[in-house]
Amino acid sequence: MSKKNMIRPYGDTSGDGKMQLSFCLPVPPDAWGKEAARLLLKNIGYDEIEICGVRDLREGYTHFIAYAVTPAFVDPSNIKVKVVETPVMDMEATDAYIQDNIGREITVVGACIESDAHTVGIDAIMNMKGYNHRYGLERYQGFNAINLGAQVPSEELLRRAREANADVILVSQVVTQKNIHIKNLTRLIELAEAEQLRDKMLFICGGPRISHELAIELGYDAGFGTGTYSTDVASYIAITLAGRIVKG
Amino acid sequence: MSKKNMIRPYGDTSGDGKMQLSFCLPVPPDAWGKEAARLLLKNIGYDEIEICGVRDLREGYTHFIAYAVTPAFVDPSNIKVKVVETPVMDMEATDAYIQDNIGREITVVGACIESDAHTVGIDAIMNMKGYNHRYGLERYQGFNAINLGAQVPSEELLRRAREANADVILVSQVVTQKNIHIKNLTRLIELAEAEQLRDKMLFICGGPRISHELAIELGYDAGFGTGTYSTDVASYIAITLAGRIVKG
Amino acid sequence: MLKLSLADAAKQRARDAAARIAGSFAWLFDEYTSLTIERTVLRLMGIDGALKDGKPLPNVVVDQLRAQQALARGAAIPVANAMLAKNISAQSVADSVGHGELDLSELPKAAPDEIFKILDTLSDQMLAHIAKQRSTREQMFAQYGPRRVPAIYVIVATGNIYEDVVQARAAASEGADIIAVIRSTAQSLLDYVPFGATTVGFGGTYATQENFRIMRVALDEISEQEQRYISLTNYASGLCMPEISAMGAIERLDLLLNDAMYGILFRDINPRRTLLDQYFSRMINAYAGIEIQTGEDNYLTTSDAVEKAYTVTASQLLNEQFALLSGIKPEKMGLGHAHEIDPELPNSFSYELAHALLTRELFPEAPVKYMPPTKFASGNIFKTHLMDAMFNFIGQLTGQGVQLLGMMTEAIHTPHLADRSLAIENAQYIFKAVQDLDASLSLAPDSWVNQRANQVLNEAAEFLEGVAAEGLFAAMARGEFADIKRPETGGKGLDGVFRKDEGYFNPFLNKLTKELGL
Amino acid sequence: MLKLSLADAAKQRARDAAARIAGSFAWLFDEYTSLTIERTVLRLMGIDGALKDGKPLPNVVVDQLRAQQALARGAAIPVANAMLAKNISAQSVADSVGHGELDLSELPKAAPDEIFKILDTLSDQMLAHIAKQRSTREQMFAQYGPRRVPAIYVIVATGNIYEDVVQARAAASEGADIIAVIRSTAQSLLDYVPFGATTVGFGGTYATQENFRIMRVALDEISEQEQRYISLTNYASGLCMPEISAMGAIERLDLLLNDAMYGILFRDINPRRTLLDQYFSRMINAYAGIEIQTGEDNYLTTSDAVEKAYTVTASQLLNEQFALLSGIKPEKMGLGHAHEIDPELPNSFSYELAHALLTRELFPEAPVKYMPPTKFASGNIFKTHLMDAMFNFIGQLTGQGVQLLGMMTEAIHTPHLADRSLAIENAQYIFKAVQDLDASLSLAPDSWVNQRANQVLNEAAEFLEGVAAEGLFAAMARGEFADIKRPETGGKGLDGVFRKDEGYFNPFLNKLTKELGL
Ligand code: B12
Ligand code: B12
Ligand SMILES: Cc1ncc(COP(=O)(O)O)c(C=O)c1O
Ligand SMILES: Cc1ncc(COP(=O)(O)O)c(C=O)c1O
Repeated sequence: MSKKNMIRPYGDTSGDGKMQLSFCLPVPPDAWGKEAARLLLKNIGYDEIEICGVRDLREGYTHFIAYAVTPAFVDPSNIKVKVVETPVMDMEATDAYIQDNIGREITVVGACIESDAHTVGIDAIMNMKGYNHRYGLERYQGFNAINLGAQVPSEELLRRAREANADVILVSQVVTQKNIHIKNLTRLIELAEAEQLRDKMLFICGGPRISHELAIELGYDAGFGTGTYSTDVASYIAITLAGRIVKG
Repeated sequence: MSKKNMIRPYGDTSGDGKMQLSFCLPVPPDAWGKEAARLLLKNIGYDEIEICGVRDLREGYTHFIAYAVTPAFVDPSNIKVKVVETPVMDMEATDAYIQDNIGREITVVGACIESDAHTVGIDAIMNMKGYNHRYGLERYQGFNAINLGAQVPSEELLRRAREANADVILVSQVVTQKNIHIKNLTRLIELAEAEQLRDKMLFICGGPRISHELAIELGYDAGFGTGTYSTDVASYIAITLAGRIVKG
Repeated sequence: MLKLSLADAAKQRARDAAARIAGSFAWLFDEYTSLTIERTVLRLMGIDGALKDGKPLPNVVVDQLRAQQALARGAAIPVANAMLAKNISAQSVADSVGHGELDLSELPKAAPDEIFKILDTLSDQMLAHIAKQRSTREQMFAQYGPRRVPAIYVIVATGNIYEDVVQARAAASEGADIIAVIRSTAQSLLDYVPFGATTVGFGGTYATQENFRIMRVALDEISEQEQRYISLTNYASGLCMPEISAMGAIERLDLLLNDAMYGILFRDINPRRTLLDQYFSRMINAYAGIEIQTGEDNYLTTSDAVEKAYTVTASQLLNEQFALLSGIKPEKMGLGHAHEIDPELPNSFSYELAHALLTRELFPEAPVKYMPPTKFASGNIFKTHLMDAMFNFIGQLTGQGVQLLGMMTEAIHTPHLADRSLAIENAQYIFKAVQDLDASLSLAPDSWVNQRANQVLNEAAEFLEGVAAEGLFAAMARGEFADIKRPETGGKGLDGVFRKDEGYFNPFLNKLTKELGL
Repeated sequence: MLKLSLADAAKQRARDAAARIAGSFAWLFDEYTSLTIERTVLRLMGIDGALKDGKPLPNVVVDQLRAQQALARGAAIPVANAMLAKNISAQSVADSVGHGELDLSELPKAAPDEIFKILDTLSDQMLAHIAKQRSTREQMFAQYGPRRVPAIYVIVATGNIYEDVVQARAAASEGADIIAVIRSTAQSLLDYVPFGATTVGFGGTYATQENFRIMRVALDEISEQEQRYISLTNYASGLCMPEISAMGAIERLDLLLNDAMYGILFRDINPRRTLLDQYFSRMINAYAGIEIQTGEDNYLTTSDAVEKAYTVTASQLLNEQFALLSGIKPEKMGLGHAHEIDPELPNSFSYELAHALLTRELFPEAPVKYMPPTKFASGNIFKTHLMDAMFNFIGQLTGQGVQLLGMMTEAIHTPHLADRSLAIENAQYIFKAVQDLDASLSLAPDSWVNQRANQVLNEAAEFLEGVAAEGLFAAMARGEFADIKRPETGGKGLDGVFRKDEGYFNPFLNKLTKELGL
């Protein structure tokens, strides 16, 4: 396979493969430690390794800063991305779309679940005032938006959604240390399945480390990451629900 | 082989393998481009890849900042370092050592060779005033130090060294783009061999990208990198020449 | 020197309103107690440990008393009674209750003077221990010299106390003055303090007395090595404010995050519960010489830092007045503020300068705690590193008390070892570069910076006067603070607040009131 | 506003001494010419191209004349004579000489007035072209608006002009105002200008007319796309100063590195040669509206930035006076200085502030060129990024004309695409953050910063007075500048300097002298 069309890192000459790295090793900040750093990069597969920064972190650790060349490349024909594919409409258009295609208010219940208290993200999507000059769902005529806020147990979220006869559940997860977000999101879906709610509603999750791909993997209908606007979510919901109504 | 004693990167949990990376790819700053970045890191062999920064560099390029986990490690028993092994003495001790063991002045001729004009490094070693409170070789009683300065053709350096009946040649190389330093240093040694000077003098090179190991590889007696002081070089010269005199 | 000219009248108006607000809670502080206050009493009496299932003995004992409706007199008397009846230590009483071997309500009642005597002895012992920790700290500062200004404050948050120790030692050797062990997510909401050394936390490490001890030992070692006293801090917020203060006092923590209103607003803890708990918690801190730090930064991580700048000032003034009521001296009030302005805003540095100077000048004796950029920290570590540099610049230029260093990976993960080291390098470089710059500069009369500071002060005064008129709880219920509505009887932990009856006795509350001259 | 109070007397003393020094070279400027000056004349007459072996035709022609001892009248007359004799263009004359088909000494001598007429026409044509380039630039600035202050200046240095174009376009789109194509190592020392598009250079790309053209086309495209005029710059230093100025004038470069003494001190080029070449080179720049930039930064990359701060001031004053002699207006004098203080030095920022203000106030109309930290840049990219931020801070705070952005990889390699982008991000963030800060601040009377600036000014005045008394060449020979000894007759290129004879004629020198009102 010719390397010509392959994607490779670029420093200052096409395809030169240059990368910057930084890492810490449990070695002393001396020639021996530096050689350990070089060998590590060699073992990873790098060439032309230049360890340019060596910082003593004390307690037997050293920080290395390096530039090196990777022989690796990416075949562009292997790049497949799962992204939300519905077009994005502004608030007025979405409201009109809902009126035309659904003909009633869509009820959305949202929350930061379990131990997560980072509400800024979900508020950006749901609250009246929105985010970066896009109003949140509360402001839409086509949405009945119920924001339960922070640290809502999964059970409670499902209970409130059932009570409200919700069409959509929005879940936010921001803390990801030790993959706690995966655990929480999985648990919510399992509970929903047990309660036979899973197929009655759209399940949408979001947060800075959430991708659409991950969401699908975890059994959600869609996932939204950093930089999402209410418009993205509202359009997705409206179009997807309209599709289901037509089909269902 | 147990991984227990292996050296692995450390973020916040022993052996977690965490590394920071940054690189630029000829891809757009969108989901497709981000996936290309992720695949590149995957192809290099990383796990738990988190592309956290995506910066549009324009003209079809994107800069990625990432954290990822490498499964690679270094076996400490494989770490071999070639370093200058002579002990380091201060100026007074070196002068006394020369008097006791050599009994005459050592003549040293130094230069930045070929197109290189970065004299600060060699000046730090040779000039009277020295560097970071260590006087340069000119100040030593045991040395006759001749600093030819910048951009000295290799031929001229050898000629001057021959004229001065030098014991030692000091060469500095700072510019390394496209490995020009390797070319220049190799050429100097080849000329010296052709002129049968190689074995008559110590050949020492230095510069920020020079290591003792590289110097040996290129046929030099020793190499000195970033952070070298005159004391390192002076001690090395005195002790090595004394050894040769005893032997020779 | 950079000096604002602040309108004296506005300062006075704002401070008066805050004093009126804080002063209106005598009914709560005098007539109520809470579960955690009673558990604190037990801890101070020497009760520690936990059941196999992790339930701490102070909880076990207090819960038994509560179940028996025997808590209105406080936990001290029943436990002292049991000690006399069984002739055993307070710890043994708790152990027996824990093993289900002792029912505190079924014991004969000892003579009151015997009970008071034993409580007097126990409380003297504990207060002596705390006083000793306090003087140990003072001696160490005297020996090694005072903290730098601003002090370099870094967090460790691996979730594992033993990894935390490695990271803390490294940071202290590199120049950190204060180590904060961040708590595991949502510990605030636990109505107990976990027990023992812990190795699994999320986004932080559990605050436990044993963890406090392990870290204190490690830092004492480094203090000696570096000939610099390394301070330790943790969080006394949430449902266990006074218990954590007590643990901190016992284990010689030097500072504690301890905000009068944080729990209400940012943790949805009941307003009465929070104000009551903070009152006792701060008395302990005052006696232990623990510097409190308040959480005004939280207003700005949620709301806009320019528009809502006055909420920081208002909260600082309230925290000051509540702290004074608990006997905390101005020089131990680490009032908070934060560098949270959008980096895209033109003149973000000038805004920050105005706000930072305002805080310094309103509270000249306070070791103000300055929080780094977090909200606008992004996955672009290089940019975040620069934002932290601007923050460090202002910290040194305006002489903040404590600089809570920002990390370039703020938006990504809790700090790796190298992240923290780079943060310290950043601060050390900037602090040195602008070391005495302040002395060369002055603020132009009628300068934008001065006008901005006065504007924020005025907004704060107006806001506080409104709250004073309406009542703090009413204002909170209406969402006047941080745009969050917190009704007086909502939130977690209200059922842990109850009226004291006439026979209520809390030896520590009484002695501290006296010792602190309240 | 941050404003120094500088002692007027010291300013005057320093400037007078510099004027005396620069004024003492009339003998050199009037009576001598050099190889590169004559090659410049040929280039301006329209001769370009090179032999197969790379030797440029201007060199071929001048070398033939020189070998025939026919250069003392200048190259213009013999070439014009050949044009008349053969009835061909100047280029064809050069081509024929290059092919060995023409011996200039063997041609019949045409009538002087015919020679002068043809030279008059040729020089008018070229000056008209240059004037047109100048007005194109002026129109574009008028249309798109002026450059920001400080302007964002970045380097490209891949060694390959086509990669340079990619990097330059990207940088300009991100916000760069000025693109500098760094020259390949040691091009300074070539006594010719390479020809054609080049793809192999070390640490930079060869300065050739074709490379200039390629880059100018690319930047004109981006200027239109961004609706912002993107300036282009290169280096007119070394052994070909006037040739590069001529090429820059022809291809509409907007700025040129062009220092009166850099070649002497930092390239070991003969002192007479350098001063003579810079004189003519700067006249071309003046006429072309090219902003010159001087290389005072080089003093500080070699010597200590605090101890030798005065050498920067002294050199700026000399560059100013030499530039005035060549007809350059103050608003086109990009006098240099640099942020090269050891970051370990306490108050490094205050030192820089003093030095930066001094330069601004001594040369209020000059678009001062401010160079970034390089010497103390280390392999620690994170630290270097911060040093660059402090540099950007001072650049904006003191309103420098051109901010030559530092790159975090300064100590490692010539910039990668991402390095440059991060540098621009750094500058844009800091510039915006401290946008109007200057307006709020003033300098305390008797402040350290003010004292430091006056100290440096005094040292410079004293130094220049010493040099004026001793003579510039004598002072250089004694190593008074940059601690390097440069004897008047040492260094490279002296044999390329020769006396004009009576019949010497240089149509451009004459016309420029007139046009510039010298
Ligand atoms: C603000 C903040 C807080 C505030 C939260 C206030 C509030 N009301 O939300 C406070 C101070 C309370 C806080 C506390 C803590 N925090 Co915090 N915090 C942050 C901070 C600074 C910003 C987060 C933020 O608001 N971003 C802005 C919003 C708009 O972006 P977003 O959340 O990504 O949301 C967008 C998208 O992701 C998406 N989205 C998000 N959710 C959803 C949901 C749906 C359905 C959809 C469609 C889209 C969507 O759309 C949004 C708009 O575009 C980050 C650091 C950082 N700069 O990112 C740390 C950070 C998230 N916090 C962190 C931690 C660890 C904590 C604590 C656990 C620390 C501790 N031990 O005390 C506590 C506990 C909180 C808890 N129990 O969850 C870590 C998480 C580490 C990790 N990866 O696991 C971070 C990264 C900081 C760090 N480096 O340590 N924090
Ligand atoms: C100062 C400097 C200059 C000055 C040099 C002045 C002078 N008289 O030396 C000037 C302005 C002239 C200059 C010019 C150029 N420079 Co320059 N310069 C630097 C700079 C900023 C510092 C170098 C320095 O002085 N370091 C301090 C000394 C003390 O350290 P050192 O050299 O490493 O020396 C120590 C050790 O290495 C060792 N050592 C060194 N030599 C020897 C020899 C012996 C025998 C021994 C024992 C030890 C020894 O001991 C020394 C003391 O500890 C670096 C960037 C940086 N921060 O490193 C760029 C840098 C080296 N320059 C660079 C370039 C490209 C150039 C130019 C080619 C640019 C151009 N195209 O115009 C020109 C051309 C110069 C030329 N022909 O060589 C690049 C090199 C890139 C690369 N890796 O190839 C750098 C890295 C900048 C960059 N990022 O682009 N430069
Ligand atoms: C006052 C205060 N307490 C505690 C915390 C820590 O959060 P948690 O309530 O989860 O312990 C913070 C964090 O911002 C705080 O500001
Ligand atoms: C005035 C001046 N000219 C030219 C250069 C470039 O170096 P060279 O002389 O190798 O072209 C510099 C670099 O610092 C400079 O300052």
